[in-house]
Amino acid sequence: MGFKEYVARRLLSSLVTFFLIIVLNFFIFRIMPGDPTRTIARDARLLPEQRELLKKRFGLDRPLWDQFILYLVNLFRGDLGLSFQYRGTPVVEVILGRRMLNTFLLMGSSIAVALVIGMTLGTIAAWKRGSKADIAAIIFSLVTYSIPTFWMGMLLILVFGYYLDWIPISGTITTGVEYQTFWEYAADYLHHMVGPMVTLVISFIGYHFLLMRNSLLDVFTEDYMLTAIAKGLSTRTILFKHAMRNALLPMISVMALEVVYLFSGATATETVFTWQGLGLLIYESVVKQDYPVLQGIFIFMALAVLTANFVADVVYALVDPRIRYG
Amino acid sequence: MKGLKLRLRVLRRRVSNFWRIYRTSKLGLAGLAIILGYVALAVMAPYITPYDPFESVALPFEEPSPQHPLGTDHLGRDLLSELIYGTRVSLMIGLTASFISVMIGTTVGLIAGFFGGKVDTVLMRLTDTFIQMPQLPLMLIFVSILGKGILNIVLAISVVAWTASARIARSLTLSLKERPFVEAARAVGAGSFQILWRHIVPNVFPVIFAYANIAVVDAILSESFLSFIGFGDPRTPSWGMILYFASRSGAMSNGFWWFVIPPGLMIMTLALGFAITNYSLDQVLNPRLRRR
Amino acid sequence: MNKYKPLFILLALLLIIPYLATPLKASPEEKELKFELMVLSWDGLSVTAGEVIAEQLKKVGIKVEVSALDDAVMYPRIDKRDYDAEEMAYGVDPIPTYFYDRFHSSQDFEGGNNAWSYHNPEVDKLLDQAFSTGDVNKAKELFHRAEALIAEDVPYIPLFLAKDVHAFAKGWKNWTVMPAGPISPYNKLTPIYIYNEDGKDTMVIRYPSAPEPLSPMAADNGRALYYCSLVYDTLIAYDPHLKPIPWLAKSWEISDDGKTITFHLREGVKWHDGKPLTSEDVAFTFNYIKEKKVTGGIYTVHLIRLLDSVETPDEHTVVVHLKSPFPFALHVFGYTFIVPKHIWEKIDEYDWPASKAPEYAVGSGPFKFVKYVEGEYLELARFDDWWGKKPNIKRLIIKIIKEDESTILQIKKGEVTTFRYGLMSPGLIKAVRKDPDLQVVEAIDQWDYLLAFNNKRWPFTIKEVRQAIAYAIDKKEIVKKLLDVGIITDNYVFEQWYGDWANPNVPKYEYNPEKAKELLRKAGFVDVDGDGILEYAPEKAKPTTPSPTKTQTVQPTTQKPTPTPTTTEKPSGPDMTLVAGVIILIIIVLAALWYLKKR
Amino acid sequence: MLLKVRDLRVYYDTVAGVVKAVDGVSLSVERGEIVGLAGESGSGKTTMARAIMRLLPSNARIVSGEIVLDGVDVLSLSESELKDFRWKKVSMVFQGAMNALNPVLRVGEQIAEVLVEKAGYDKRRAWSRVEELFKLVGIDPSRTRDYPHEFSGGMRQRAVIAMAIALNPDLVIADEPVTALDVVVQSKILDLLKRLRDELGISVLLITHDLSVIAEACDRTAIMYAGRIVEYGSTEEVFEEPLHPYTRALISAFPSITGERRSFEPIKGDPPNMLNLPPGCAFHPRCPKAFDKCSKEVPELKEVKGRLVACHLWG
Repeated sequence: MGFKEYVARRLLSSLVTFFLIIVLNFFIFRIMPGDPTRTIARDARLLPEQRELLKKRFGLDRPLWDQFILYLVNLFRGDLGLSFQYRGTPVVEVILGRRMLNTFLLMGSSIAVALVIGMTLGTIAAWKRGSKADIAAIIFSLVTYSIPTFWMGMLLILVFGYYLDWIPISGTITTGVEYQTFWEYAADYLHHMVGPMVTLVISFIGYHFLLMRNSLLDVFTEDYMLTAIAKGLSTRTILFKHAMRNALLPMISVMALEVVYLFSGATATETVFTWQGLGLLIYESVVKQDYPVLQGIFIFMALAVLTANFVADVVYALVDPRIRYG
Repeated sequence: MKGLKLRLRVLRRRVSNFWRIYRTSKLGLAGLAIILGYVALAVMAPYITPYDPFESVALPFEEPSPQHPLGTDHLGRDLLSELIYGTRVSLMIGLTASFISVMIGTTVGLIAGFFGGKVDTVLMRLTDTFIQMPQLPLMLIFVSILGKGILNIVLAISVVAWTASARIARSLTLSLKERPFVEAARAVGAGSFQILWRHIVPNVFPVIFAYANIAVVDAILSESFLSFIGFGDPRTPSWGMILYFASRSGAMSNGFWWFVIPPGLMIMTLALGFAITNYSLDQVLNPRLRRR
Repeated sequence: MNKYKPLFILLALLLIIPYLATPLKASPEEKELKFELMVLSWDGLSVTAGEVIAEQLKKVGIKVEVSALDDAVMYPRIDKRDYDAEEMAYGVDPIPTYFYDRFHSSQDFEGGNNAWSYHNPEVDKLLDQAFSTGDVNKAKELFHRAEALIAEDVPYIPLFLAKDVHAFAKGWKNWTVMPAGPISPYNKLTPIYIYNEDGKDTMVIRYPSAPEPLSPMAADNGRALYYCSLVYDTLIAYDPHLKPIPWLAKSWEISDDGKTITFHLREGVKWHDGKPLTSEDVAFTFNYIKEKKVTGGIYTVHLIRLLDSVETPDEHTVVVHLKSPFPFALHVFGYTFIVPKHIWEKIDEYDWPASKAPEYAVGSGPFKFVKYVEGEYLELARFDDWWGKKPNIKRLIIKIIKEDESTILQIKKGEVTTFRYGLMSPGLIKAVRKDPDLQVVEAIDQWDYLLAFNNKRWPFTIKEVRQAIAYAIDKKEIVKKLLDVGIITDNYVFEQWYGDWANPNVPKYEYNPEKAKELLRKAGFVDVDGDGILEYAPEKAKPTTPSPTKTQTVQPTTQKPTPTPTTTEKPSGPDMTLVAGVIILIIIVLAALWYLKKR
Repeated sequence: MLLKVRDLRVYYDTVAGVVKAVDGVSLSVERGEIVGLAGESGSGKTTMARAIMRLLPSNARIVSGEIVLDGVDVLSLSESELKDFRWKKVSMVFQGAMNALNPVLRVGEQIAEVLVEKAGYDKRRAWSRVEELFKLVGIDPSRTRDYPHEFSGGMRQRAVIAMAIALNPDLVIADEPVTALDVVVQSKILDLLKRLRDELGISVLLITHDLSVIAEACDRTAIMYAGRIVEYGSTEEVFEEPLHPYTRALISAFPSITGERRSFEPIKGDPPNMLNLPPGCAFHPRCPKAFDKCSKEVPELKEVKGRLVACHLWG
């Protein structure tokens, strides 16, 4: 089987999975009990005719089978229905607007920073295995892994947001400011991002560190590493040419996994900092039982998972010569 | 009787073997000590708590004093007592949720690995998709479907977190399937179920349970967050719930550090205990790492 | 290695035992006087009050199991009348239309507001009459008679009206306090008169979540309605005592039969886009609501029901014809957001998305829509061509901050002026009250907390039980425990809101536990097994007329560490955690050993 | 004399206790000679090889002894001197050539990098040298840009040998070079080693548990048991007339490489527990000829009939 065929097969299986998820997604949210009109308009006094019109507006008046067909047809037209909590706003608009961007920027930069720091620390620790620095780094990373993220965020807000007044307490931008230039806007935005980003970086670092360290230690036990040392190569060559390339292979799937976070947001951090991203949207939709939005996010997440997986598979096949025909 | 004696002897040897290796890991000992400390705290809770954590014993929001070392909460309940009782809830949820998730995962992994073929493909496709889904949003969605409350939190955590153990169980099963003793059993004519039950299950579970430690960490942290954002049961004081109340009652604006800091530290330390143990077990049990 | 399988199974079984051993609900003893009390988990007042009630009722021998539930669980149970008792807040409007919704038997359908299944033909008759007359005085009299009957029946126990506690940042002055507080959809005065001593001209109001839907026809929550009250005008407004005052309409007349209302509009009123506002716009608004059966707004449900036709004899006169008289018709039509015909003619779906706001959000109110930064803030600017007194502030920003804590920190820093909803948590109230950097405003809120019974379910089918509970509850203690954030009320129509609509002579149930016990004994409840909880045993209750000494031993046993009864989810007793914890530890260790052995 | 090891002791600290993997070994290798080092697994052969290259794992310590290679005192080299020493003076063909090559790097690259980094070749010359080396060990030179997984087992082993001789070292340590290969490939590889010895004049220390390999390729043979050398002499003599009972047992436990059927009997008893060696001669519990002294005194390595033997039988 050639490379192209391999890619095609992976693509096909991703599509099949996606279809399964779409079906699952529809029915999971129909299990929900209760009259949806009560969640759409929170008024018990609604007249029957008002109720009927509401149902019609949200497509809930048809039989389940019809609803399913409609859902599929609309899905392929990129229509995910209307949000309950933001009455009349299409779900796609709710998800893909500013919130997506906020999450993207926050998660993207936090993950990138955490990856760089975590991997560098991990490499150093693995190379100096057993040293004091290594043990200190391990303990540090285990501690960061164990801190409840939301709690850390609360403390950061209190100390750095209120007492020291270094970071803004909530939001992504200062309210009601007219920005003269784009750079002013960007600076304000980044200033607001500091708090949530620090929280996220700290919560991610430990994981990346341990992963990189373990991955490298695994590689170090391989015979070819002994060969490389026996060959009297420089430490740099050994570490970066021989060890890193092999250790990075398992990191590819980790990175693929983290791409998904770009579409799910960080609920804990976003809630605490009122960072209007997808994580906060999920929380609010759960609280307000906004099923159309939850459905939409579910689909986006699944799509992200499958795409990331697919890309990871392809990258893997390109980077690792052994599994091209896997 | 004789068989039992023999078994006990073997067991003792294994325990001492394991212990000899494990005790060389100072970190591992520390982790174990933390966990045991918390278990002791949970067990002793009724005897060491100064007050009934469910009843208001003073005015709300009292500052720390000799009577109430950590002050009182919004209902005038003794916070120290609540914190100690919270150990039970958090520990219980952590252990139960990870236990259930590991059970589900192992079952799926065993079936997929052992029967292979279409079953394997379908189950693993499912697992692979779920394993990459961000867990917290999924849990939130599940809680929204199941309703709130401690029991549903446990369920949501278990339902979401089973994938990792499914993966491990599957790969273990696959390698065990090729082992000589399984082939021997097959040759003798043992049925699939018998092989699965007698030869594979006993070998898969131990490893899986060693892995369960990290599942406990995740479960504890997830529970605390879900409770914190108000999906818990207000009448069951877990640490996350205490933080929820703290946040609801303006503990930070009031400067009630005793309402905010201790529960967070408790969560962190307990999670750390399991995380350290997991790490050390990994070091001790992973022969690849030990070799160097 | 399969030699150890039995051991393994044994361990697994051991692990299950603690779960099986947890006492599930004790076998339901029909006769015991106990019930489940649902409280709303995220509402601190509801939970706290529930706890206190449980303690108080325990003292008279009634066992209360408090379950704190989320609204997603609680509301459907209430809708289906599948509950024993519940305690939480219900909302009230400036007009007491809820009086009909809560007590008329026709409202006892699934989801109806007569959640307690209260049926009293006499009350039904009085309510029917009161709500179909145009004569306000007659309506009031009927109200009084109905309320007296209801208070005698005690379908639920009114506990207290929450206080609306608002904190303002330093330097802000001159807000208007009225029922529902300084920042509410009924309060059009605060944003006009408020000013800052230091010359700040931007007021920032915090919302806990987005103000959507922005459409005045779809606005169905307090946040959206408040926004609409700023951008859109209504024909009338409310003064601090909730009396109607002229607004867009400078005067009005109601015909004697109560079926025609004539509004005389102010002249020279302009829309935000500069076009003049005429009676056409008002007529269009009413007809649009009726045709589209819109669900937003405050009284639209009544408007759709009542509206027969609208006439516009001239540009500044609107004549509304009703299908039937209604004592609050003025409010229904007067407090409806008026929208511009020239824009809404083109709008088909009245619940348009926020992205359409720049084109659609045109009103005639004192503030105009500037922009909405999704999820961040909504900016309004003073409308300088407004017909009334120019507001002191130039800009009004609605900022979204999820956490209460963050909000208070930002008010302290002066970044935020105040918030939309009054504080609901005693802790936060305590925090703002004692903070010298904040100015605290306390008013009566629109939330009335009540202890409701499912009148169809035993023991609440017995009137004496309901009355006994009313006597056994010490509302003063509840409010004290709530750090004084409630105003005790005994009325079903609140005097604090509605003045003389309330009956000043309703039967009151002063705290009297002895009387409660007496009533319960009369109803046939006596403590048979001596556990402090009464059982239904009419044959034992009757013969011994002097109250049995057992009722004296009802004193709660506080020395036992047993917590108050709770739901089954709570792990009870030390052994469960112990056994499970230890076993799981053992399993982990064993697992490691097995693993090791394999190497 | 090229390599001289004197009284080398290497101990491992493990959680279970101290393992005396190499316990007083002396060994010498002449230029242009192939010396075999044989023994059961766990007898300390690999530790010996690693010690010569100073490649011991972190929990190993060299307790005593001296290793001199071409006049260089190996044990006193600093880290940077070691880098220079390795591969130029002594190179290694690792056990299981399958894993000795980095799977994500091209085979040629793995040889070329040594040339570039250690012999100062520029890239192009290095690659053409790699092609030469491929020719020398008998691989199609056009395959230098393949990945390891594209090679067969024999080819990989040849590539590893090519890598080992890239810098013309004085000594090549071959640790089980042919183990996982089939017999035909085995003898081809052994022939290659012999040919390289003849053509390039390098010495080879060939470590194996397979006596037939030794018989086929080695000039002299050392037999190790439990961290000690028990017999050392010319291959012919050792095979012809094994003096140590262990050597004898070892030889009779192996079918002859020539296919001649011999009495085939495995060595009785279990291999020694390295954590807890028996006192005296470590072999005595399994030795058919053991007597009192064997369990009390450790036999010295003494010259008997022109070779070295450590056995009380010859005391």
